[in-house]
Amino acid sequence: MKTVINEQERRNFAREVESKLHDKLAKCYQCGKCSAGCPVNFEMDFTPNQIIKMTELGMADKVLDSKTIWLCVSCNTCSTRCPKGFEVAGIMDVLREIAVNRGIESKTEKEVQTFHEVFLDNVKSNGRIFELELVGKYKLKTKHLFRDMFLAPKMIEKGKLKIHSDRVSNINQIAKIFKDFE
Amino acid sequence: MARIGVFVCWCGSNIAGTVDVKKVAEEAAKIPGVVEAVDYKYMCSDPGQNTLRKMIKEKNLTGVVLAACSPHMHENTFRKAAVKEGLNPYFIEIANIREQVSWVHEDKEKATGKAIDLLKMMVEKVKKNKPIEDVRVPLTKKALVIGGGISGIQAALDIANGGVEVILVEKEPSIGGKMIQLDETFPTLDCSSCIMTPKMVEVYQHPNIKLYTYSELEEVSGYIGNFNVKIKKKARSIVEKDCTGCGDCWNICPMHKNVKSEFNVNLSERTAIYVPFPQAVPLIPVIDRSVCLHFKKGGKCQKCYDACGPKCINFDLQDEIIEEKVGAIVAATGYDLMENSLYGEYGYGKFKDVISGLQFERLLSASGPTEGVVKRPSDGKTPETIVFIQCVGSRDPEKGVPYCSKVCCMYTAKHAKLFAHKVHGSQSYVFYIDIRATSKGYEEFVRGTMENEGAIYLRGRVSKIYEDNGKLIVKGADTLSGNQVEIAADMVVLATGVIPKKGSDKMAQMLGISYDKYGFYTESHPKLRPAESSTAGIYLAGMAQGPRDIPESVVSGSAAASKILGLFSKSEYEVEGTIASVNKTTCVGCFYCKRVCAYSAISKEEIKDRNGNVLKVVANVNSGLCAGCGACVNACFSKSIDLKGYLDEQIFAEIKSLAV
Amino acid sequence: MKLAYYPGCSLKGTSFEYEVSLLKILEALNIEIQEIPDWNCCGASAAHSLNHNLSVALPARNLAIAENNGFGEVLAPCAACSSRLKTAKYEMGSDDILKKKITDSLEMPYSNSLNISNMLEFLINVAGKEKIKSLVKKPLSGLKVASYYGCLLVRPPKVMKFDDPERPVTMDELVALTGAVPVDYSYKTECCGAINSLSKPDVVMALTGKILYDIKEHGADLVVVACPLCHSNLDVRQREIERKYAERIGLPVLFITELLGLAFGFSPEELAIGGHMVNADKVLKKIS
Amino acid sequence: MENNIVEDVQNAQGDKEYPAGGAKGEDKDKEPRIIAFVCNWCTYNGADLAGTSRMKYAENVRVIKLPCTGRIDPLFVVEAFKKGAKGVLVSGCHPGDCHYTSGNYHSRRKYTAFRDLLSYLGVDINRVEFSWISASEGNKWVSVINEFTNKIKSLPGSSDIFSKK
Amino acid sequence: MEKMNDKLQNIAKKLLENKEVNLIIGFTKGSNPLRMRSVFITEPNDVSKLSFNAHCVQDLAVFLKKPEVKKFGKIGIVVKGCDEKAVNTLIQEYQLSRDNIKIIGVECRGVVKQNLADKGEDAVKQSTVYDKCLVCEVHTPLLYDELVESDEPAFEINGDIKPYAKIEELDAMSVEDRNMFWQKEFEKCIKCYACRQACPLCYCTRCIVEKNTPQWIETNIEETGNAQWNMIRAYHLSGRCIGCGECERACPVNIPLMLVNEKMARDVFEKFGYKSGIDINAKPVFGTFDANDFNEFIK
Repeated sequence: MKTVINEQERRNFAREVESKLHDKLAKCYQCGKCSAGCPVNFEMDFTPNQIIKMTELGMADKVLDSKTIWLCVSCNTCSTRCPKGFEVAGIMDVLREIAVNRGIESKTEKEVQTFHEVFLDNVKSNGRIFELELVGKYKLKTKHLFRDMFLAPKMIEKGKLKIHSDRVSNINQIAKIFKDFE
Repeated sequence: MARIGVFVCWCGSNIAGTVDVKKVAEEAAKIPGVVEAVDYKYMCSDPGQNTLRKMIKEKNLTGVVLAACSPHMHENTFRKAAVKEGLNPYFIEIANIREQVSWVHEDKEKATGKAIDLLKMMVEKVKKNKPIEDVRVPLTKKALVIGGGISGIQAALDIANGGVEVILVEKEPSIGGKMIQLDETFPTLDCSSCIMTPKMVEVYQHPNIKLYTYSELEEVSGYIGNFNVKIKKKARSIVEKDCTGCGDCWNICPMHKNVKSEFNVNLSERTAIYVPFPQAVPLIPVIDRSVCLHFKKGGKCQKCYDACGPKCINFDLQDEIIEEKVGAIVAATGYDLMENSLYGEYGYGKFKDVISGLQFERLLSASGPTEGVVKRPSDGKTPETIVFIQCVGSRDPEKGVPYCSKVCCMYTAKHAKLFAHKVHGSQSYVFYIDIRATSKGYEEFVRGTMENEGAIYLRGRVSKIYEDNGKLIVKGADTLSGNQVEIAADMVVLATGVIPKKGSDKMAQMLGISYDKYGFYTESHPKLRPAESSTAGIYLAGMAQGPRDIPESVVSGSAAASKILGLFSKSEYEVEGTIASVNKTTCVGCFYCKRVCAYSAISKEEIKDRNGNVLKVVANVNSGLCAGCGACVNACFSKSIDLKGYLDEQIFAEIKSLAV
Repeated sequence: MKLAYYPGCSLKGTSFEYEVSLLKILEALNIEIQEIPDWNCCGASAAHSLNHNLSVALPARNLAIAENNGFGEVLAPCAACSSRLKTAKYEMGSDDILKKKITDSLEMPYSNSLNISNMLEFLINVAGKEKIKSLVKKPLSGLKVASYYGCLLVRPPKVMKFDDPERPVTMDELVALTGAVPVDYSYKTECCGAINSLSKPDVVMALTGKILYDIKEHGADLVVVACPLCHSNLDVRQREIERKYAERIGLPVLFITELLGLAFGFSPEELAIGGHMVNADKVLKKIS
Repeated sequence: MENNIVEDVQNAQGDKEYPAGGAKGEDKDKEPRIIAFVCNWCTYNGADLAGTSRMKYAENVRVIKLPCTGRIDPLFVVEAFKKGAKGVLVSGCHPGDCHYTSGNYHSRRKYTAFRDLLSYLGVDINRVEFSWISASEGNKWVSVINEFTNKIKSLPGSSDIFSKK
Repeated sequence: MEKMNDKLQNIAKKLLENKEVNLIIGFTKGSNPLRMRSVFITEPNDVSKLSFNAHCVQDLAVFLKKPEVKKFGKIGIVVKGCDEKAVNTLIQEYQLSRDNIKIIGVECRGVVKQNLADKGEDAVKQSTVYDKCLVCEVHTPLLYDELVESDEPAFEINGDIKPYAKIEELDAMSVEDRNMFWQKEFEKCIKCYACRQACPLCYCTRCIVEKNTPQWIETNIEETGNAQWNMIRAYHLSGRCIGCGECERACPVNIPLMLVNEKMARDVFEKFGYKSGIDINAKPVFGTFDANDFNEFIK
């Protein structure tokens, strides 16, 4: 578990995260309240407070390839209870974004990453979510073709899955938003 | 016409080595108004001072300038010498040609030139000097102590033992403060009441102490040596002098349910007529009119009245206002604990077995609601596992306060220790962030709790508490192992942070002392004047200043007392005469001066005509309070306020002397 | 004031029951709403997970359209949508540069003035408790109802500014108005894991299972929610959870609008309660 | 010992003539006059410390002592300029250390606005310097004086609205 | 307009009749219809003199500092939003008691520049009003006892005219150029003190310029003294000036005084987040401090 700190890299990474987060990593005093209340902590490889410290120490490789950042369900329990008002959930967003920008594919939590990507593709092409297409594409990409399969017929029967998509009519504007911010 | 004498000191070679002192004296003699200019080897020596005195007398000098070392060295020496010849001491000015010239410059020519400049500045200044009389303030040698907790008690006793009269005002029906609610005290584990009650009794019996309990400060005016205070003595409904404290009244009171005992922090009930605890001082009950049936039901119930042998219950008693004049005040108003209900995630108020540290003290105490047996408030069962959570509200800028409450680490360690002593085979878990145990014997104490009593310390906070089948499921983090832990506890004790007593900001405003953003009173200087408030004559003690433990509170009480005894050792209080004064003719009453005055030394004064009609309102400087900083002078647009000794005119003269 | 309605994708798809019941009770309350013209997906959790700016820009388009159509108040019944809209408003309110970038991209003027309400806020503030109470024709006496708030209605408090984040009461108050008995339990604001429903089903089932079994233990007859994602996890995945933990739950999960609808006297059919995966018939017999 | 000193002094005095009034005379353009308004408790003591430590610094500064930064009226700066000072230094206790608790805070506010005003009216703001120098910062006093003196010397001989034509 | 005048007169009448005030200071039509002047009314029957229009330029709050006016005790005053801020500041600075003043606020849509009005200009638009009207945030007064709403529409601002544009220009100049600019302006000063007389906030009974021990400001008419006078006045108004522009209007030699006052107001707001005349209970910016105040210029 030894880490040799490279000062320049440490600063660069910490600064990048801080500027995107609009918050200071040094605010965290490692009380662990975020980790204690995290509902998905049991699956994580690093606790949220460890992620914060590791980011401060510039351990970009470990942090950006951690399970933690993809397992976070953005429930905001951590940020809400943080005694220092640190954006704990926010740093997970920032780290995910940096990971994607750096082209890092999560080794362990590929599904989560893929789901988000497929979801955004769906928004990009329709402006709204077409659930059947979303599920289909996701399953095709992850090859989890049969997972949850038993739910589908009943959902269609109940009218929960629509066969046709509802598109935004001014789809050009959606395309522009994606172009401007992607 | 000014008659200025100039004395240039050589300071051996210290000055004369770099500055041509003869030349300086020669140049000085040419300045208009200078009647004599001499140089001398050591001006501060006896012969030097004698030369000065002789010259003042012979030449009938109206002002003296010494070109010598820093005024911080010998200004006083020369002033004293001048006074002996009948010259007002403020007619002595010093041109600092040693620290500012000879010691810091090497070029003799330039150094001499600068020395002449500095001398000229002072000559011009002294020409504009005016005599200043130091202000003498009479002292009323009586002290007021606000707050009857341990620090207030200590202050009162020390002052009283020094032979000075003390008035002690306590808001609650009994003195004793928070300390009397504690069980045993860290790190020695001596019982709080055992060491506290003798002191309380001593206060009660002391011939120099006048005790007003169930009383509040209503108004304060005046200044050091001369405060006028009004104390509201709330109606106890008891004729105090007749009461024997026998208890017949509170034993018969029918209101013995639903009124929570403040002393036992809501863990037990009390009657409507009650003493807060059996060792109360004075042992005189009080009727809580908000719950008493007599007051609520239109006088129907008077069971206590009937039971009272000496017939000292009087339902008609009213609040009384008592006026006192005192010379000094100690503000020892103490502290409160933070509201635990801020933390919804901990379920305080929802789960009966989540309690505060002070409640746990009461459960441990032999005089408490369970007579010292640790029992759960929910079902009376003895808990086997207790989780202690530190830093509840402390170090939490989001929901609580950012500062450390200082005592929680220690009292939690004490709680865990006492719990282990009382319940064999029990287990404590303590969630902490850092352990702060820095006084004598403290670190050893905490280590003992871990190593000898088996308390398990986990470094991390608790996020949430659930109830499950009569157990409290505590979900916390252990950041050292990097794990999320769940502990099934029987009871949870929150180490709640310390905040200033409710209303301490109002109290500070009434006293005219400054306080920080939390409401803690601020010291005059954080290091060198920790016992003094920002206002002369008002001293601070105890937790009202900030979190501190019992020994520190006692020390601060004694410190305040010794300051007051020192103050009262003189017959009058002397203030340097270099204070602000107002030109009331031109003052227009905008009171910017009042706004910037850190000493509340400026008040509004009404100027009236013969018929008593207010013509205008102007600023007035209270010489007892003014510290002479001059901030008011800067604040004044019309230049209607000036600072004696540093008049605008004098500063201008100094600048002008430098005109190039 | 004109009230804008932002349905979001779920209400037009998997949670159509929510919209049906919502429209019914608004009709009863005599409140008129208008769908934001040509609204788009708020980006839900995917956008903020991958691209912060996009996560503000997508909801901003809806807000800008609503504002330019003269609306002052938006109802976003989906807790996730309301959270994204509120977050977008918050972010643009605190980051002028981002706001400018977004308005430039949208090519629409935008002043960030709209008030955004989630379903519960809307019912309490716009409809009002008095009015709701007055419309209760068929009190649901005897029914024990657990309110499940989840995350997005209350967290983070500085953005949502709604109820107590640790001990919320709004939904319980609404339940009480219907004559049903609110049931208190431990996991009211615990997360169901919604956003990873498809990608981490095991995790989600563990989280959702904990909540459902706790509600069951506290003796509730049914659960009410105000979020389609919560509903999906609690309702759609309930059978699977029962199978995984081999213990029956059988808790119907209703939208708060459906519960109010029942109390207002609408039939389960009118409220599309049949659209749920867990059958509510048995429980509803208790009140009929 | 003492004799030596006296001798030294006498030798040093010699017959040299010093220009009357010190820095006056033809050198005055080369050696700009700097007036320092300092508080009695921190900066004045800091300057004394520089002296007792025998640190050396530029001779240009003339110190005017006031009780507190709170007493140093911004208008003194104007007066100093009018009387020919090329630079003005204002120095007092660090924030939080004011002997009178808040004098420096009040002054800081005023000087913030006053500087803006001066600059806006065409006064080279480089000519006014502010510093917090504590009683223990003799070295800081020296460096502030030296740096400020150098800065003043480097400034073009600009005129300002307060100097007579 | 007529509706406004009616309402104004009714309010004034009621206040006088009920003895709520002893004097009302307001506007009345002058000899020239495009010049409004001040009027002092003590009799309910005289209220018909009261009138308001876009030529009511003067800040009547200036009269509140006069002893002749103070004598009346309870006073009612007609104020536009900008002028009302002067009333607020006077209350803040204890020159006026809130209990003794009835503020009759008029909603103002902007006032026409006097020089244009004198040429017959009557229309309120961005090219005819004072710069202060272009930056005005208080078309409706902040504090009032009675309010007379305007029945005129707000004029349009399309950004073509940049109010106080010279400030940015000056900011961008070199120190020497700024020095030149102001030297030229202050050269004109004849020390008539009209600026001071017109200012509602210059209420000192003995002005600093009249103090001679020491002499803060040279009284003879020479540039140094002139510059010093103008700079000290600006310094004394920093954080206080409410931007009514009366000083500049009163200046017989047309020194652009508002360029200084407006600049200082902007700086004070930027550095301390304070705007003057907004809140009668606020602490004046130079009567208080914050431990975290701007510190960057201090070594």
